[in-house]
Amino acid sequence: MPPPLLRIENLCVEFGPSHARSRVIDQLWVEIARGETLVLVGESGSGKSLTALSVVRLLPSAAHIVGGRVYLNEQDIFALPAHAMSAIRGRRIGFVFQEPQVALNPVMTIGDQVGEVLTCHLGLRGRARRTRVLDALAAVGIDNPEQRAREYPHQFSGGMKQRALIAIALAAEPDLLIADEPTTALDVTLQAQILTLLQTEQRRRGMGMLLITHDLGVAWQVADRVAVMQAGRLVESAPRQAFYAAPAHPYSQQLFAALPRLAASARPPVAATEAPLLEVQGLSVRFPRRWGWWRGTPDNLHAVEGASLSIRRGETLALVGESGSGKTSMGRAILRLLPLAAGRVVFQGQDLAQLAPAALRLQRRHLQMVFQDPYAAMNPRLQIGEILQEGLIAQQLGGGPAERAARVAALLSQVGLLPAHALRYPHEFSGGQRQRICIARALALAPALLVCDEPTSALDVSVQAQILALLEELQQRLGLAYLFITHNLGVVARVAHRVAVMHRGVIVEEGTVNQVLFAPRHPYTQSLLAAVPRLDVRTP
Amino acid sequence: MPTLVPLWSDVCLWLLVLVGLWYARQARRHEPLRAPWRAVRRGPMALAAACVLLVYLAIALLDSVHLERTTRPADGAETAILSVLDVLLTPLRLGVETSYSAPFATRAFSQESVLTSAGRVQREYPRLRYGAAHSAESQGARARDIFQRSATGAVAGLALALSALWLALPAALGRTDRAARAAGLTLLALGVGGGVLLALATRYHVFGTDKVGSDVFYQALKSVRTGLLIGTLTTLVALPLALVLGVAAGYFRGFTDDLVQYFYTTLSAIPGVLLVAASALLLDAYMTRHAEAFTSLLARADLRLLALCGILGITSWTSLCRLLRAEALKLREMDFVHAARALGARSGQILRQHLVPNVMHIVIITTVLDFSSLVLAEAALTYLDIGVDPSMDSWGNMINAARLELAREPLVWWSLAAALSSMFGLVLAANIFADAVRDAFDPRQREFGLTPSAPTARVCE
Amino acid sequence: MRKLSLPLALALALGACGAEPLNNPYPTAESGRSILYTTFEERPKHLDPASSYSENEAVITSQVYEPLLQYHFLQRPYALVPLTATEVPQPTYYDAHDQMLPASAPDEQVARAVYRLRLRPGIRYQPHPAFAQRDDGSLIYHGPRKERPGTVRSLADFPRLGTRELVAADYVYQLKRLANPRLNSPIAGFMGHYIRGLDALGVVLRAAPDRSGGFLDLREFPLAGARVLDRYTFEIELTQKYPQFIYWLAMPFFAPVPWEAERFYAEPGMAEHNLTLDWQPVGTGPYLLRENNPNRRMTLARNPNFWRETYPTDGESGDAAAGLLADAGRPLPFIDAVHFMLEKEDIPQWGKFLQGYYDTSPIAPDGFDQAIRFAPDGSAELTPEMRAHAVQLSVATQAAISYIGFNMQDPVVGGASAGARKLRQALSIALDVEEMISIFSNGRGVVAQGPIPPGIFGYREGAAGLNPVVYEWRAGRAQRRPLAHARALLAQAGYPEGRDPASGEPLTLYFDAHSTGPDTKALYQWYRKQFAKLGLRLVVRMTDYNRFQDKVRQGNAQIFSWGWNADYPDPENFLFLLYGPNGKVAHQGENATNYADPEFDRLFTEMRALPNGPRRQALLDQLVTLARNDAPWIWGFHPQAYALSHQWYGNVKPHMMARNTLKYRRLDTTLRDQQRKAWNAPQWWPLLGVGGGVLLALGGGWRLWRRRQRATIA
Amino acid sequence: MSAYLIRRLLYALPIVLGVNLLTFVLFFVVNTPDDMARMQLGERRVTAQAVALWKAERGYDRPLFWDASRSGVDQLTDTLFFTSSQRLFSFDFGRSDAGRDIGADLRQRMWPSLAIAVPVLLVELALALTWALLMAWLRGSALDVWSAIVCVAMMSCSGLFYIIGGQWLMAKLWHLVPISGYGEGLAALHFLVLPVLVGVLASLGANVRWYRALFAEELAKDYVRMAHAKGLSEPRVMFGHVLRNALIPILTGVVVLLPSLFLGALITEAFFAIPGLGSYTIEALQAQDFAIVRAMVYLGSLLYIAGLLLTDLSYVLVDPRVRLA
Repeated sequence: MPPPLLRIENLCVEFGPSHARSRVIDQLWVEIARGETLVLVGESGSGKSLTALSVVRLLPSAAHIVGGRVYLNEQDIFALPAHAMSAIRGRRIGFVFQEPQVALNPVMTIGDQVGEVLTCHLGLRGRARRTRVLDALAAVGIDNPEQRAREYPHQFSGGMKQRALIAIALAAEPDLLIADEPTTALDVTLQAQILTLLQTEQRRRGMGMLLITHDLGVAWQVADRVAVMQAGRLVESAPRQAFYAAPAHPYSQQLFAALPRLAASARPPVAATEAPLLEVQGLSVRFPRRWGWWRGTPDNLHAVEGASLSIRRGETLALVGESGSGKTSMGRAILRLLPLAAGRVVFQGQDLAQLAPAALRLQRRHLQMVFQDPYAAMNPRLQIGEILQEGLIAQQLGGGPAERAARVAALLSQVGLLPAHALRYPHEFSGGQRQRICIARALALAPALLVCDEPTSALDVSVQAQILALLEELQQRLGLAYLFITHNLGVVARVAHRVAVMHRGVIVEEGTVNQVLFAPRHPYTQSLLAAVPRLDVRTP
Repeated sequence: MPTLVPLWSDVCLWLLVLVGLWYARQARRHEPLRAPWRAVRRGPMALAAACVLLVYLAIALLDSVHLERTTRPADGAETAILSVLDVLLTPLRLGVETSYSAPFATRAFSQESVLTSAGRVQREYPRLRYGAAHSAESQGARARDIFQRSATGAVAGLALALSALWLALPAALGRTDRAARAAGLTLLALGVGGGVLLALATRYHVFGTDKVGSDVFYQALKSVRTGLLIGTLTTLVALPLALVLGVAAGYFRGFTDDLVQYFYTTLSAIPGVLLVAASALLLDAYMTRHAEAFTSLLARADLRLLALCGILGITSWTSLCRLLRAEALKLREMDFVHAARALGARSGQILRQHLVPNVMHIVIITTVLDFSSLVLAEAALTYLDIGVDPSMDSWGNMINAARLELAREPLVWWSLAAALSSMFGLVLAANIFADAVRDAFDPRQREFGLTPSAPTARVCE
Repeated sequence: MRKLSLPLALALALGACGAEPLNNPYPTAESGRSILYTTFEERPKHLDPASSYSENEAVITSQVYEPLLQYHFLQRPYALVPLTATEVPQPTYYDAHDQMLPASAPDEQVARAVYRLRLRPGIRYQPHPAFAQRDDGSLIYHGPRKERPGTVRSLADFPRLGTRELVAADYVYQLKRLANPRLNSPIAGFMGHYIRGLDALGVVLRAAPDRSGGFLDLREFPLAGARVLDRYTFEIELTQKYPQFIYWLAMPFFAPVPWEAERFYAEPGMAEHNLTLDWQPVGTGPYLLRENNPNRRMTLARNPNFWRETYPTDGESGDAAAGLLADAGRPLPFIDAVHFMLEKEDIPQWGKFLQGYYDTSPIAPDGFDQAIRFAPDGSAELTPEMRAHAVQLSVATQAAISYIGFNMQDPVVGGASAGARKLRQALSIALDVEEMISIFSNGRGVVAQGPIPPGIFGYREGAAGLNPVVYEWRAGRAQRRPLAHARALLAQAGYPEGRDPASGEPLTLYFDAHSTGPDTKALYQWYRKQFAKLGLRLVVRMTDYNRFQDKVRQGNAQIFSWGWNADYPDPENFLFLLYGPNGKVAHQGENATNYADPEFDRLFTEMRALPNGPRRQALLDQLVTLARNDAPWIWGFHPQAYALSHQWYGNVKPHMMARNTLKYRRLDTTLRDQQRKAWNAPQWWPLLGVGGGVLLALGGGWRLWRRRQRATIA
Repeated sequence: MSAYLIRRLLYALPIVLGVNLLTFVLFFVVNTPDDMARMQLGERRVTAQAVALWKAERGYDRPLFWDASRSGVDQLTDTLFFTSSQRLFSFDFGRSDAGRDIGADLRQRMWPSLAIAVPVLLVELALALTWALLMAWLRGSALDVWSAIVCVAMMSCSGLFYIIGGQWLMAKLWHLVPISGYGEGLAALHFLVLPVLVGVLASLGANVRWYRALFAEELAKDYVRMAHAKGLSEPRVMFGHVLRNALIPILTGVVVLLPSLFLGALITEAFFAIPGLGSYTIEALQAQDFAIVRAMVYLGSLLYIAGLLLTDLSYVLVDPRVRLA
């Protein structure tokens, strides 16, 4: 058996200042063979990214390697002097980072950023270098490379940047490619393209590849072998088929269980007996790129254009679309957190768009919102109790302090937290708990409709499942209606009664879950569905 | 019986102390406020600097309780209104020689004509009236005396500092970590240094005397209050303006924003020094027209100081306002502000509850950062004759007076040295402390301790 | 700090190309030339002799313009000698019926006083474009002709220069200029009392067509009191007897101004570039103003057309021994050029003097100890360091007085009541002027016993000149009366122990002041100390200069510090400061305290018209006694001017009235260059030290970097 | 681009107007023309008539804002405020109260100010950048820590300290440079060494720390890690990537200062007798020559606005991401 391309032996990494160090990677053993793709899976904070950075010795200064060895082709990388590492990085190990938006130097042309690698490692200059740069760009699927090489990162779209990053990583023909969450920041359609690109290049060049992801779907698509990390330890490592057929470690099983699947919805549609709770007609939202008379004439960005939808009491309507499709603007416009350019928002028989500010304030108690990022949605300076009481005070509900405190306690237990938590501050809670608090805040005013804007996308899969369950339970108990905004089709299948698909500010398709997910009519919906990574294996 | 005569600036300073105490109380109760301060407290340098600042503050506070004696003092030279510090330092205050004398000198710096017993006029270096008056004039005796006194002072200071540590440290700091050790050492050093200085100052002029024979050490101590007042009260003036206008502009945008931006762009377009100069002239005019309102010199100087703070505040609120506006623009798009609006909260409530608390870190950072530059600005402005009243003890006045002394031969260096070093001590401590505060409050965590922002243009250079 | 190597290299390069000291502030080309370097602190506002009235302006105008008379350079007491005139004129008096009167005629009889003045022929103006003539005698640069250069920024843009002989009409022309309201002559109002028709001319000129910026030809307007008799002779006629008038004839107000110059500067485009008589004088004096850049320096250069004035051949006894007569009879001036450099700060000025870059220096109060110490007998002498530099010191008591005034209209300190007078007297005793001189003027002053300074007629030495209100004569010298005496006076004034009986509080007095520089704080602290000696409370009302002036003018001040510099060496010029009709508030005169005493005023008018003599002395004694007793001033002191100059600067004899003395001075430039080099050897070691430190730090950095590059993971 | 410029210039107009109004109120309402006249005419033998004349000569005898005795537009235009503003707007600074042409003085005194300010800026920039780069490069080392301490100490010294100390050491003790003064052309060189050195030292500490922080901020960015991951050597990363990005805020920070360099350094110029605009301002303040002060304020605000404009433009030049819309 040939020696492995990369061997990580007993890697231990600690983090933090000298007096308060914590171990973030503990006795990690990993091997990657030539031509093999190892996918390292784990939730946030499991130490998978630090593992990748340790291999190239680029840990942040707060992290320290306290033990272990890394061999590349049987060469001890850790024993090399610091300056010799530059001959390894880029040349022998290519590295693709997670955030293409910030990983490229903003003031350097793409061509130069690719060419730099060639000059540095292969000593190429002038015409030779230029040819290689264009080749490299063309190889990762960038059209018109002559033109593109002269452009700056900000002129590239997200997917193009990620391609450029891959071109840089591959430019000097490395033996090993490390890709750290290469698709997390991208929409599903782009994700599929990038994964395919990585896979083809890896196969073509016979490289080893270490791919890091939190998404089991992604792992399924590209992995030869899957390794699972939890809290700095490797808990399972197995070939792909074996892993997906029967994850051995309980943690792996837990991950699988929490994974939303693109499956037929089991939820019966809500009966159309009464008038819809909310009816939106011809809604448009425009953003002036500038404002004020002396700053020039407004130049509008059309975020939502003539969108219509309706929701009944107790119903969940999922609004699906990729980033920038206008779904968040739509949600906020319904709550009149954004000014409407046109359209009617009829809620409980009243057109919100026509309401005066005072009347609107009173009406607000019936419509509430849950935000995407539970970390930004709460004022860090307020205690949970104060946060939950804010609406009561603003709407002059809930009587005196004692009654309000009782209401807060009730709300907290409703979302599965303890009444004692009312005295704590947001930063003392985990992401999932915070999202529960946000839901509690929205429920404080006993609304009829909750607009949930990607309430789970910032959370790990296991937590995501809990939140979805909570929302479902609340709907059943309180008869809430949800406008559920998401990009994750797997989630849609689980929570929604009906689905509306949004593309470039326009609702392109609407129907029941089963209709849209399994018999899409609009080409955009079709392409969206085609790009979702599928785990076509038997679930345990 | 002495009665309390509060000057306006005293009132302001004590008010500020009360606000500080109130803030500390709030901070102790509210974890989000407390956490960054805990981070500040963990830095050894910061805590040591804080100790130094506290000593300066204590001096300023002692100097900010003014008493009036109703009984007529025996010595006619004594002015009626005195601060507690003046009373404590009575030997320094009254030990006035005729003119220059060097530190620890026994004789005056320059000759004077003296009538000898024979009735002849003679030029000689006269013996000082107060400086080293008790000790023999020989070199050895004086050195011995100085050593003995310093030793006594050091021991007394050490004892005092130790007892203070014994009482205060465990309670305030909880545990004896590195920072607490540094603070303890600083306190000990300050105690010993202060003890030695005070023990010597009663008998010697430790920093010499100035042109009219006043003790320079005493002047340097009195200047602390001026520097501190300028550094703090200015922010007090600038803060409400900047806070209200900046946050409102950022939150409401539109016309409010245009108006506020217009205001501060216009104000900051005017060169600061000229604005200060023009306003200083205005003040002079006012005082002349209302001369009867300022019966005592102290009240005049005091009002002028307050006015200077006001003027500096008006010229310096713009940069803070700009920062706050930018921050408010960011905050208004935060989800929790949207959430509050969705809950039906009024604008006023949103501003008060969500925006203002979340820009306070900027306010605190700016306040501590501006402090040192304001102390330095005072000296520069006083040099330009648009600073504090010439009758007021201030480092600017000391430097201004002392710069002529550099041309003397032999050099009269002590006045300048005393002013510069005591100012340096305060500014250095303030800078170090400000750094720690910024690191603790700035959400962008940085790699290392010292992370300044763009230096604001200094007034003088 | 690393870039210090740059100035180092620069300095080495500079040092290599000439043996000049590195810190020489002047161009290399100037070394060895006969140029006097001195300073000016504030830019002169007016150099037009009609409007210039300040000391710093006189330093320039006196070298450029020549009035009719001048003070003798060496003789003491000060004596007038002719300059452009052939002799010092004697007035002829006429009564109302045109009858000639004797010189001793009483004031009331004199209706006209006529001064006949005769000029030396052959005096010519400095070369100047205003005089440039064509062959036909017409002036080139007058009127819109082609010859005018296209762009005029300075006088150097005019290629052609010319000159003209000085004639009597030029003096008359200047007399008329005094009346020109546009020139705002500070003495127009004052002289209007005396010179016949001057006021009337002013009225006429005010009504004259206002050609803004244009030339108002004064030759067309007659002045009754000035008549040109022939090319070199003219008469000035006064409406009353005014013996002090001849002193005015020695001032630049009475210097000639050629009409061509005024016409020339009135051309369009001149005033915009500061080409006016105020900035570019045209005179007959020994020097001409070559460069007037008030932002940096003003340069005087030798006037090539200067008439052959010679160094005086007679002087005081002792002048010959002091070498002051070595140049007797030689043509003036001796120095080629004078550079006045702008120095706003004392320290640099003093430093440069010590380094030999200024030839003369006043003594800054804080350089004083370095330069002067007092001999056992109390007289000033140079310190050893100064003597090592062979610096010369000249001391002279100025014809000036610096005093503390009480506003006589103030209800507390003013008025003729006995109480107020005693209060003033008590304060006069308490305020220790000797200490003030010693602390704030480094002893450069003579305690004033009355308004008349030494060297002026009427001043009395010793016990005879003692002010008995404040001093007593003990042990052969004047001694300040004890504080107990002052306290007693205070009690008599109604303020026992300094308390106001009405309130029981200490009496509060107000000192009105304006900031005068770094010493201000110490000074007013000192004042408070003085008043506190009597248990009084003093509040210093500080304000800016404008408002301070305003307060005094409106009589709102209470106690203030004031001063006077004599216009001419006559007691009248001091006592008129106490003359009632000169009151500041009522008459906008120079009597700042508004003192008004009928007896004093009567005696003053009599004294004013008398020639110096026993009768005048007797009157002066009475006047002084009256003033001392009323004590409207705390008499303060007569400042002494201490001037330092280097050994290479010759013919130095202080003169407190004359300003046109630069022409007598002499320079030894060889000695100057030698000494400058000797005193200014540069010190290189600090730069090497700094450089070494930087290199060390960089070396450390380099080693650190290497170590980091070689690091492995253990 | 030109549309943008025009818009910015139009925006500047109300600001200039505001500045003008504010300074007018400060200088004419507070300090009345009578005060100025008395100040300028000197204290001896000044008559009320002379004051009136002085005021009339300068047009200061008109009412300040509103002339009720006139009719129509003249009520507004025949006032001190209107006429003096009108002159300022047409860049006619008029004559100083002492009678000199301010425009000519400004043109003359601008150069010495620049002769100090520009070298200070350049030397300072070079020195601070090098030092900060070294600190960032050797971050965390003793050199870094000690440099930071030295910088804080340097910041904590009063600017007056550098001036007084520098003059005393360099000129008086070591005879290396003239104590003060100024020369024309090349002769100015050795006069400039000390003021420039003082100017550099006075702000070096703060700038080094700022630059060091900018470098540290850039170093923490992902593209730097990316550059390392590419295998670039440390110097290449520093100069090719970090420096280039950090220079954007530094350069634009410098550009905003450029116009104000004309205004000179107040105290430095006064102390070293440099005949620049800084000392001009101080002299005017001390002499209460309000015509000059007003001109300087106006000039200062114009230059400030120019600085803002230049900053915007320089962003376009150095940062490919920014375009003017």
